[in-house]
Amino acid sequence: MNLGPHAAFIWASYGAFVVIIVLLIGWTLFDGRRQARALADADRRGLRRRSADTTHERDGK
Amino acid sequence: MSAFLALLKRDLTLAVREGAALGTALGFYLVVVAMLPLGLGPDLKLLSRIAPGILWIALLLAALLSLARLFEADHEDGSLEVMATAPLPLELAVAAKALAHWISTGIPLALMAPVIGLMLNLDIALTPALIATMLAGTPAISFLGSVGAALTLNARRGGLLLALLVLPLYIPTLIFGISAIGFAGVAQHGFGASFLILLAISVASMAAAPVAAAAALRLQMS
Amino acid sequence: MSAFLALLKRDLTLAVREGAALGTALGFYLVVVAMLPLGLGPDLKLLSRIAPGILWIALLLAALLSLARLFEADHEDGSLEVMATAPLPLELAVAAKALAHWISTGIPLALMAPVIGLMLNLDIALTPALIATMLAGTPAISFLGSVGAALTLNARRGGLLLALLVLPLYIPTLIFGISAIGFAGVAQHGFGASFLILLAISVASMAAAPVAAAAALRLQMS
Amino acid sequence: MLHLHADNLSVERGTRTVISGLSFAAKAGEPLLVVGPNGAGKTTLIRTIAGFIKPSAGTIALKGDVGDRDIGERCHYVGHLTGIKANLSAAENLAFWATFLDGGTHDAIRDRVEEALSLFGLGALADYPAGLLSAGQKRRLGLARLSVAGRPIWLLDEPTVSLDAASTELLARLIEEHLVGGGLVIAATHLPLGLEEPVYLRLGAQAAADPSAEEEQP
Amino acid sequence: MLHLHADNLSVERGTRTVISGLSFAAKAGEPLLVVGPNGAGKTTLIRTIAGFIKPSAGTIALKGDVGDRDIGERCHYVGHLTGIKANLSAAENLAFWATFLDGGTHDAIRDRVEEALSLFGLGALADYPAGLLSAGQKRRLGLARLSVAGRPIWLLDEPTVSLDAASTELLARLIEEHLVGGGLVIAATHLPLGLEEPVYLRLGAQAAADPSAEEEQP
Amino acid sequence: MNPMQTLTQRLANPTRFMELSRAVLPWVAAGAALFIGYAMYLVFFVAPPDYQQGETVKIMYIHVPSAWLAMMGYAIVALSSFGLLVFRHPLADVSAKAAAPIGAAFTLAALITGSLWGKPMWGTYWVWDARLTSVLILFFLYLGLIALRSSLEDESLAGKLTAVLALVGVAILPIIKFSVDWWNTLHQPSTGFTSTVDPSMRTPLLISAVGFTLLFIALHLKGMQNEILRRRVKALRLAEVARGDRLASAGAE
Ligand code: HEM
Ligand SMILES: Nc1ncnc2c1ncn2[C@@H]1O[C@H](COP(=O)(O)OP(=O)(O)OP(=O)(O)O)[C@@H](O)[C@H]1O
Ligand SMILES: Nc1ncnc2c1ncn2[C@@H]1O[C@H](COP(=O)(O)OP(=O)(O)OP(=O)(O)O)[C@@H](O)[C@H]1O
Ligand SMILES: [Mg+2]
Ligand SMILES: [Mg+2]
Repeated sequence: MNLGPHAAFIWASYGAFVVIIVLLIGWTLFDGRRQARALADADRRGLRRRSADTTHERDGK
Repeated sequence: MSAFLALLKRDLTLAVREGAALGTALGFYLVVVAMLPLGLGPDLKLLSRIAPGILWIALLLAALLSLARLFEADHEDGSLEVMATAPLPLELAVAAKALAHWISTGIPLALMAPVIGLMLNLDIALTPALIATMLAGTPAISFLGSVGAALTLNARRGGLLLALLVLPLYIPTLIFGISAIGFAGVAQHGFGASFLILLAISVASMAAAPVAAAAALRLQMS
Repeated sequence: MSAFLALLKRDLTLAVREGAALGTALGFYLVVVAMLPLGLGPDLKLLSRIAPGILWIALLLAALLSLARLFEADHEDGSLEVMATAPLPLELAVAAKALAHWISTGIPLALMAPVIGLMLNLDIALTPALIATMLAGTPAISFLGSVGAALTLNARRGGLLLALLVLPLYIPTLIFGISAIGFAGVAQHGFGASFLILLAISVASMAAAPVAAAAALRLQMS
Repeated sequence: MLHLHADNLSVERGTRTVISGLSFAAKAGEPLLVVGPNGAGKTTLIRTIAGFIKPSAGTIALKGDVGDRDIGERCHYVGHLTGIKANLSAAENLAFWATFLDGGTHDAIRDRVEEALSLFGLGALADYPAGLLSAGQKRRLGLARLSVAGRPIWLLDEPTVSLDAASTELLARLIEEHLVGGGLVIAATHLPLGLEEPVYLRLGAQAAADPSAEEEQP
Repeated sequence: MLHLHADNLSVERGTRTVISGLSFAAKAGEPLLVVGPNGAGKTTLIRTIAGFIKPSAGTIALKGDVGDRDIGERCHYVGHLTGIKANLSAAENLAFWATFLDGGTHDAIRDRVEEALSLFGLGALADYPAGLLSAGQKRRLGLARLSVAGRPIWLLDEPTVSLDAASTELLARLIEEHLVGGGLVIAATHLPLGLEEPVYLRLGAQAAADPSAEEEQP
Repeated sequence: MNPMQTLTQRLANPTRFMELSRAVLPWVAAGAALFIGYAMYLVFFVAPPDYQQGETVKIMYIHVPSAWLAMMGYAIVALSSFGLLVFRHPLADVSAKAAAPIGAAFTLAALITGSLWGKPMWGTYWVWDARLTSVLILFFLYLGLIALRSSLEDESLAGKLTAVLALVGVAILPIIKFSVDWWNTLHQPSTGFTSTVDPSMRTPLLISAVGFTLLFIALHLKGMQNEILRRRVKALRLAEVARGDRLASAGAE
């Protein structure tokens, strides 16, 4: 492919564009994983806690 | 005396009694402008050429940073809440405060500009044009800035954030302020057009900004 | 890990987690520089000539305003008092905080400068010199600024007053920073001399500023 | 005669519902005292009535001889903060609020201000910068606002904080005068205020669940 | 054994002399509780001992097996503020203070932090940003600092504020352990703290003038 | 019940939104990949060079979609802000928050690709004309939105104040759009690509624009999902902290 005298500018702009888009997609996916993991963790703790709660209350009564 | 005037008078009285605020703003203006020849080298021709632009930008910064506390005192001591339950709409109360800021800070800064301009070898013939454009443009600075001050009332990082939010809004004022001065050196009629646009921007922001600022304040009282 | 490193690490971690602080400083830098061509007119030759000076002054302002909160959080939540009773002298704690500010704000601002310089049509050949001088000069900005931040800890009107106090202290850094860049365009050996002076200023302020800042902090704890 | 009706009111703060399904009525002439433990939502309720906070459900309506102005503009809100400027004299502070809230000629305002200041025992301090006043004196100056501008509804949030016994007594008299004149008073408080026949509105889970709490409260 | 002696101490705040001619001694093993009405100067005294305030007259001296470090560096000062960063997790907060105040290897610090967190009932919340904790939990995290770094002198200013009964009990046990280990504790407080044989230091004009006040105080 | 209302109500409910968006997202993402891939094939192997600009016209196929999406992003932020302030729509804040960084990224992309196109075309990376300056201001507005939101402690207040700022800034959109017509500048005027541009270049451009718009939508949906999850995690953690407090005090009694 011959991009003429200004090939460097074309490659640079496509390169910069790809970097921005890849960062954006990558960060969004990473954030999604992170939140899903945190939610799973919070749910697990919540369940454990709640069951701990009930035993605690039963013990108390 | 109407409620609007009462508030205007109170803020002006406070500005006079707490004179340090104006002093700090003027000092900042002076220091920032004085740093320029140090940064650019003492080329008088260059300096006098860029003087109007520098004077405008430094004025924007000084006015802006002094706006950071526009609502803070009234917020901290509860006056803002009383104002919100007064017959005068909060929008007009905001307008009175912004107007007081213009009178107590905008006008002195505009009047000081030619004096400070001497350090930049500003062409003395430009003094009337400089003062006129600055007086016409500074109301927009106070009023648009009041929106930023209201938005950042509870924010950490006051000054920097305020500048980031508000400086972009100042760009039209800056452009027409400078172009008016530029014309003043050459043709009187170009000056007139830019000057009128500057006035129009000020009037428009006097009408629109209080609405947004009052909305931001109301949100923060809830 | 020593106490000094622990504090440095904590402040850097906080800077990363509260990333918006750096973002705000970079945004401010960008906005202030972008206003200049609007104020001076789009004369590319003129712009590229004054670019280094403008980049330096805007960097001073951005770094300075971001310094306003250097001790504020630690003061408000009581950390400062605990630090004052630690084996590490308060002077070194101040130094660790100023160093963290330099790493988290000074370095990114210095690295951004050439990119922002593109808007001012800065000569790309100057990039290495610009970055080198800024990296050498910004420690002085963080350390001298820490004195101002300590002095204005309890003052209202944070930003403006801080700038008024500290900007004059920045003048030597500014002068030698710019002269180094000026030489970089012409003669390598002039650059070396200015650059060394710049480094000397930074080292001197790293030694002296923490003493003054710690004294100011101690006074405000009593 | 003025009535204020709240119907099935719910208010959220952050993500929590602080007040839920609350209904009550306040009548002119009868002081309504809002009581309850810390964090029960007293301040929240007062600020909701004043219009600062929008309820998430329910309505607050004013009935009686009302004009078209909303509740906010027909009430005096006196919260924890006094709205006093340290760099204005006591008289200037009060004159500003009189003009701002009510208006009138210069002379009329001066007279009202003088009267209010001497009523609150601040006559001798009229020309002092308000910054020099003690906490209790500042508080009284803030309350003097009630008597320089007439408003039918008074919303008071812990009005007796930092007041000494004599001033508390004075405030009670002032409230009673206002009630006799057909006014409406809603006050959040931990103390009885010394009013004659107050109506209590109890907030907070504990107060509702535990009837014995009623004795503890004023 | 450690002794702290204050001799004829006077301290000024602004233009007032808050403490004048005060002498007292605190011995290791005996908790010294500073009591007195609001504004009596309790906080002022604690901060003077910690070295934040320079007394206008008199001396404070430490006797016993002391190195060359001054009092400030040999004490834990726990005031009204907690020194907790909202954006660090509870464990990170504590690990920072452990390193900063005492040092040690990474592993040693991790162990100490874990132990302290579970001691104060914060084990489950170790990895949460401290900003999410409630006021009482933040307070406990602040107190946990006492047990991650060893210091012979503890200066506590109203340490039980926002603590519930269980945590107050825990704090008392911690203080007693520290005393048994030869430590020195000086605490300003309005409550008895649940300690066994406290020594009281009474401040304030009323307390001094009116001996009956002694019964009222804890 | 009228169907319009049910739709709004369904969308207003974050749980329903999660279900719907989870179902839609893969299709949008796949569509984006397809269109972008096809557009890039056309750009690099089919589309001819411009008779005036030569091969540099290839930059157009990413520059113009980026510029459009920069403006569309702000429009989404502004509409969501309006929805939040006026209708108090629970998802509006989530939408505004998620759209801002994506819009900012496309604005940055438009600025960078434009600059790199400007050097060969105009001889400089940057000129201070109305179009370029107004896009730069748009970028500043995005930065301001993000900075303001992140410097307020109270999240719901932060959302509302940011919405006020977004509505104040909305004047920038017409300025960008018409700046080329109001002031003569170096920059290409908006043509709408209906008449002047040759179809051999118009088709790839349109396909590329559709592809990146789908990408924007996919990222926006995913970002909104992430934000909803984040809020749930925070609510759960707060609940756990509160429960810990209650247990502690119950244990003490
Ligand atoms: C940093 C510099 C630049 C910026 C910020 C910029 C910004 C924009 C924007 C916002 C649009 C969308 C206009 C609309 O839809 O109304 C646009 C379109 C366009 N730009 Fe740029 N641009 C830049 C540089 C350039 C350069 C150097 C060229 C080519 C010489 C160029 C050519 C175009 C073309 C052909 C369009 C499509 C116009 C149309 O809508 O018909 N741009 N640009
Ligand atoms: N801005 C806010 N955001 C979130 N929660 C809040 C806010 N303001 C108050 N709250 C919470 O709402 C509840 C009620 O607070 P409110 O101030 O109305 O209580 P109160 O009855 O006035 O208490 P007090 O007797 O202490 O004055 C409290 O749990 C408080 O923490
Ligand atoms: N920085 C200061 N400047 C001037 N006066 C001060 C200052 N700090 C405290 N004071 C005054 O010193 C006196 C003692 O204050 P201190 O805080 O020591 O009292 P305290 O015994 O701790 O009271 P409390 O029980 O309310 O905590 C008070 O009258 C207070 O007003
Ligand atoms: Mg309350
Ligand atoms: Mg105290």
